[in-house]
Amino acid sequence: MSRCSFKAWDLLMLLFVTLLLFCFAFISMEHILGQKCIPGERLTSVESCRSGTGTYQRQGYIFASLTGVVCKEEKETDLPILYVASRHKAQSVPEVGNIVTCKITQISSRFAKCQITAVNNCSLAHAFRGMIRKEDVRSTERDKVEIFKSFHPGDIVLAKVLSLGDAQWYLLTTAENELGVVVAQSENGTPLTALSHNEMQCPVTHVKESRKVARPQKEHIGFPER
Amino acid sequence: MATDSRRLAVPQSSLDPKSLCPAKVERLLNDEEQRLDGRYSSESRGIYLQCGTVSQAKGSCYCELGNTKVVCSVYGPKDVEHYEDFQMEGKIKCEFKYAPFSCSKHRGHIPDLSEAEISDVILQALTASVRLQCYPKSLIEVFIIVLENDGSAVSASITAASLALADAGIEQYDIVTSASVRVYGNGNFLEDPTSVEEYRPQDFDSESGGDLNHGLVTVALLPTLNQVCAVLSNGHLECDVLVETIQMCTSLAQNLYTAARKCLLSSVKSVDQNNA
Amino acid sequence: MSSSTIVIKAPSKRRNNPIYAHASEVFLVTPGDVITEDADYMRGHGTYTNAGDEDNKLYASVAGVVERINKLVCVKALKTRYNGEVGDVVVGRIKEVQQKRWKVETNSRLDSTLQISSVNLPGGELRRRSAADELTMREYLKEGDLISAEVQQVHNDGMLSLHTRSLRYGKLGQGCCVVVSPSLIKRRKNHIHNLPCGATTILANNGYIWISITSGDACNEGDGGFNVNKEPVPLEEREVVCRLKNCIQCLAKSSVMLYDTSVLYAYESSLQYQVKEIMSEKVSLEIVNQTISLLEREKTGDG
Amino acid sequence: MAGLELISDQGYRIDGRKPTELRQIRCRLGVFTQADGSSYVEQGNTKVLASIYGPHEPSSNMRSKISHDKCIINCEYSQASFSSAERKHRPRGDRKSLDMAAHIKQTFESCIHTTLYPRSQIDIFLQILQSDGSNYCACVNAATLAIVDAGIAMKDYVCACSASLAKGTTLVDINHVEESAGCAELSAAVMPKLNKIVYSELNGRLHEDEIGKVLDSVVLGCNDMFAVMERTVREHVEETVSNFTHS
Amino acid sequence: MSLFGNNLSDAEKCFIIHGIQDDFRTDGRSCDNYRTIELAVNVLTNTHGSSKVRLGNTELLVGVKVELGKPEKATPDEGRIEFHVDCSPNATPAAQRKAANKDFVNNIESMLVRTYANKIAIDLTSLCIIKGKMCWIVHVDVLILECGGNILDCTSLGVKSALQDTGIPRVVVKSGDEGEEEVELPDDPFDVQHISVNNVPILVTVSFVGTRHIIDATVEEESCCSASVVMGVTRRGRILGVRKQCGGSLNPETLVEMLEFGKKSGRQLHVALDKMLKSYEKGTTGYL
Repeated sequence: MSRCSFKAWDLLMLLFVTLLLFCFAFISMEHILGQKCIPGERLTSVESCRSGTGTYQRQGYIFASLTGVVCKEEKETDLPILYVASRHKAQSVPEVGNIVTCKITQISSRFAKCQITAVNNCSLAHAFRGMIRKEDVRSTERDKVEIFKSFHPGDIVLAKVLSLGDAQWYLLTTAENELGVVVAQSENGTPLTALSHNEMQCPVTHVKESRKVARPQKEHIGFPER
Repeated sequence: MATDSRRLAVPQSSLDPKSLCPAKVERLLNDEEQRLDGRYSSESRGIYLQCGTVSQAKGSCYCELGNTKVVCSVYGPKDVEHYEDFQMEGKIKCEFKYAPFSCSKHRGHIPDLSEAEISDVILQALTASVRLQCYPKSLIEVFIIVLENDGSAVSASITAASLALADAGIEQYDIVTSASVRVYGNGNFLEDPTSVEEYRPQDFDSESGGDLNHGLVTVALLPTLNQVCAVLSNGHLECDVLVETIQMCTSLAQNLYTAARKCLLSSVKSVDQNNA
Repeated sequence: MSSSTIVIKAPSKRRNNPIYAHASEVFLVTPGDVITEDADYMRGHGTYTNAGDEDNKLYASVAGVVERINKLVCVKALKTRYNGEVGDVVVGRIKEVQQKRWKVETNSRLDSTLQISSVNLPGGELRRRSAADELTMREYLKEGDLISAEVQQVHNDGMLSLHTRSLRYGKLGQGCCVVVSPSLIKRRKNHIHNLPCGATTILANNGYIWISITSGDACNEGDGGFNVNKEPVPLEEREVVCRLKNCIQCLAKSSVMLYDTSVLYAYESSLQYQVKEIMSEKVSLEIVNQTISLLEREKTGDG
Repeated sequence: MAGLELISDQGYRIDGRKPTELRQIRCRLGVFTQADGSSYVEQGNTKVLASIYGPHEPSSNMRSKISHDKCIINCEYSQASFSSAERKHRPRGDRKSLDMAAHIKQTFESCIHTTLYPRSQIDIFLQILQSDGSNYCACVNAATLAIVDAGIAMKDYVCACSASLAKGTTLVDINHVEESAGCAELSAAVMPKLNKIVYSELNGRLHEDEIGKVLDSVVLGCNDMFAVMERTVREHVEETVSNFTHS
Repeated sequence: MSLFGNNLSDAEKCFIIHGIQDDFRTDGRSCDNYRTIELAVNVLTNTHGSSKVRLGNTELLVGVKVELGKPEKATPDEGRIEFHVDCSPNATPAAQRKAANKDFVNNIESMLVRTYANKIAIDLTSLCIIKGKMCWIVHVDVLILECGGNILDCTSLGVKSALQDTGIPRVVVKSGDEGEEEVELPDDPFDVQHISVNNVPILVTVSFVGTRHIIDATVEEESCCSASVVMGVTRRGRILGVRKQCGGSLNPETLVEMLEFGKKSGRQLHVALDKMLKSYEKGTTGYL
């Protein structure tokens, strides 16, 4: 008698635990949104959503890896993405495909070296070394590019990260219209204004200098309201 | 050790008056189980943690464990030196230093052997917790200064370092909390020892049974993942006594988790104010 | 020998190998010795002539055996770095990933290069090298990876450029690598052997010997051999690989020429011992002597 | 004269040797597995370990010195802290060892066929285990054996010996006591078969007509040294070649 | 702690890790096997004690020299033991880079200091000559000649055999003219006293690779080890110092297992070493 009841009792216990687990996984999804979390805290199970920035997956659960507020980004096609919004900007290291702002430090016949100072328009605490190769300056007639006709030391350039490059620098490209020189200074220091996609002019001396100019994007142009 | 010419060194032949009459400490634990500072053997000192104390650092943390005061500052992912070779995973550089005025004996300005060893142990503990693959080709620098050393400076520094990394927005699998225990004869375990209670071989004479089962054990732990990421012990311990002490340290470190969590969450709360 | 006994012994008196009777008629030279004085010879490796004296004496520049192949006189040193020739089979380790090429460590004077154009990328050979390939080079081969390749060209300063444009070459999978002196590897027609005992060995000319299990699946034509299976190797095959590795290390220590027959003989004579005993002093000597006697019999047998 | 008690009146030196007698030399090749070439030389109580790496791709810090037509030799000499009588911790970069390394580098630059290895680098590492005088000479002999073991092309052996003058008689292969006795000491490196002096160094003052005598005894010492080294190399080569040609 | 950057490919690491799972390593050893150890004592004549150890292809020399010196203020009746480790460039060219070499050397030196900084390892009071004025300072210098993995175990074997071989001249204290004690060295160089080494610790490194822990890891195995524990074990199985290395983390049960395993192997090492040192006949020097 005791043997079989022992088995029934055991079955009952098992059922109860799975139920608890299931509902815990289900409820937990809603109650943690907007909650504050610290690295290592378990947020939800993997079935309910995917892990975004500031979280990581381990043994079927999503854990927080940053200190901040848990938020969810709805995705119609797939599971929502869970991420942690921390007081720091999301980006601290340039990744492939980011749009970076960099300052040209040195140019040679084959490449231009630059300091990456901001990634996806949030500034970096410490600058990273980048390099724009001759064949990555322009997408049209790539081989007839002259570096000194495209960049000058001191120019501020918008570029896209092509690859992690090697130990010394990241590999950047300005081969799209929106990428290229954004702010340049003439010899006497006055900022140049953009004339065309490859020319800039000094408002004071009207001297034309050739640069690989970035096409100003609509949202950046402030049309003077009447 | 190379003396640093820029600073006014203590005159070589000078003598710390305290060392002339070393206070011979007979018993750290009197009969009704109380220690010199009145605590019971299984009672830790109060811990005070405060993030964001160093303004120019990316992240920082100030930790007070009784009179032990530690400041840790983290400088965010920066470009690795040019001569290093390519690494997909980030690199951490950690420097642990006692301030020259922090201990009873004047310490030099250049890190000596024991400080280099502790820096290495803290580095290993932090490497276990930081998600280095999110920071390819970059270097994270952690600087720890002990302002006043009144015992378990190492465990306070490890906890402070991990909180500073979290404060700096560096991705971590889990924060690291650490605790140390002094084994004082068989059966007595003094939690969170002060500097007087730390193990010093010269307090024992070899005739009276030597220093069997005397030693200091420090353990660093990933609390939620329940993984040990640093162990450091000295003194003369039997194997099972050592195992028991390590288990005690892990449970102590586990209790620190709530205090660490409160400190980190307080820095997040300030985020809502300036967002709103 | 019970499993965990620890062997601590005094350093063995360096035994020198048994010197065979007829070692004397072999012409040994040391640096600075005069080899010949008559004029009609062609200067090969390991020799030099002094521009100064006019009676064009030929001196030896390394210590080793003089080899005369009709007109060519050269001295073969025992331990040298690998100087490559076109068509040599080579095993190398990727040292650095650069813009359009990989730097490969091949135990030679200079690091060899593997151009991205001389590699089979996934999707067959004819694919043109696009800029995208250059960016994802690290997915194909990264630092530390072992590759088998062939020497395509030797530059004037001795730098080798390699290629892996055939199914036999590519990234190497699970197995272990032993480094010996290149002069121990006998130059044969074929350097990749599928040994009967179930292991594949590549006795590369540059002294890197790769031993792995005979992977039945030759399925990786499509992807240029870049993804490698990582499931655990069963224990018996692992034993074969490790036994071969220890045997090769024994032969190399007593500088016996390495080629498929000598390795096989050593493997057979090592079967009676446990794998971990092979490296001990007396057992390795025993194996080497047995191998030499077997080779001797084979040479006199059909010699 | 300082050299008085160096030689007893029966003409024997402090350690019982005759003035023209070298200390006992024992050497062996192929001591390490990881190095390309290695050797161990004992000259009396001076014990030296030499290991050669190369010719290989120049390391990153040497990249500035690459020459396109010949190889660069990088030499490093270090003395163990327990090597001399009183324990002295010598950090690697101190002036004396840099000095010695420069001398050895100079010696071997003229003897190795550097043009055969363009744009590459050869590392010579020397470690003094025990120093009892004539460290330079023992290092040169050990480095020569290690280079032969590494199979690097060289014009000829380089054997080095030292000699000093005491009471008119020249003492060959001087030990630490004779070295610190203060009289002049001439050490030279010689290519025995080509009979060329590659490097020579004189500390202290020697009268003009005695230099010839001391130099002859040094060259004589080098030839004896060469005989021992030659025998060792031949034995080593015979030993390895017997299996080599046989298999 | 694979300092000299011999980075293996992932496939080779896989092969090694799976091998360790099957308790069959690439050189045939099982997880608790040591490689053969070659040990020679009294190899350097101008030291008071010396030893040469070769474990697999890790090779190092330990020289011990004793000096007269003043005892520390805090411990007037005790002598001192000082460790110094040097990595000879022969080991590998990478040893030339100052920073990497310094960390590697500090690692060993600090572990030796940690395990000898107690009452039991060396009886320091026997080194005292005149209380507060004069004592013996024992300088232990380790010179690493070749790196083949498992440096710490090899170093501690060398240090224990060198200390046992050390002969400290038997010093006679005579009262000098104005009551000053004077120290007189014995004229016969062989009239020496030996340090007792039966409580000297041996360092044991237990590395955790994949899912098992192994002993005596080669350089390749060290590069795929996630965490390792170094501990100083005395002959009677007491633990004199523990430190976890390499940046991985361990769950507490495996840490306890590794400590037990290390203690067992440490005691076996002691037994084997003492047997060998007793039966060691002088004369066979290291290299010839």
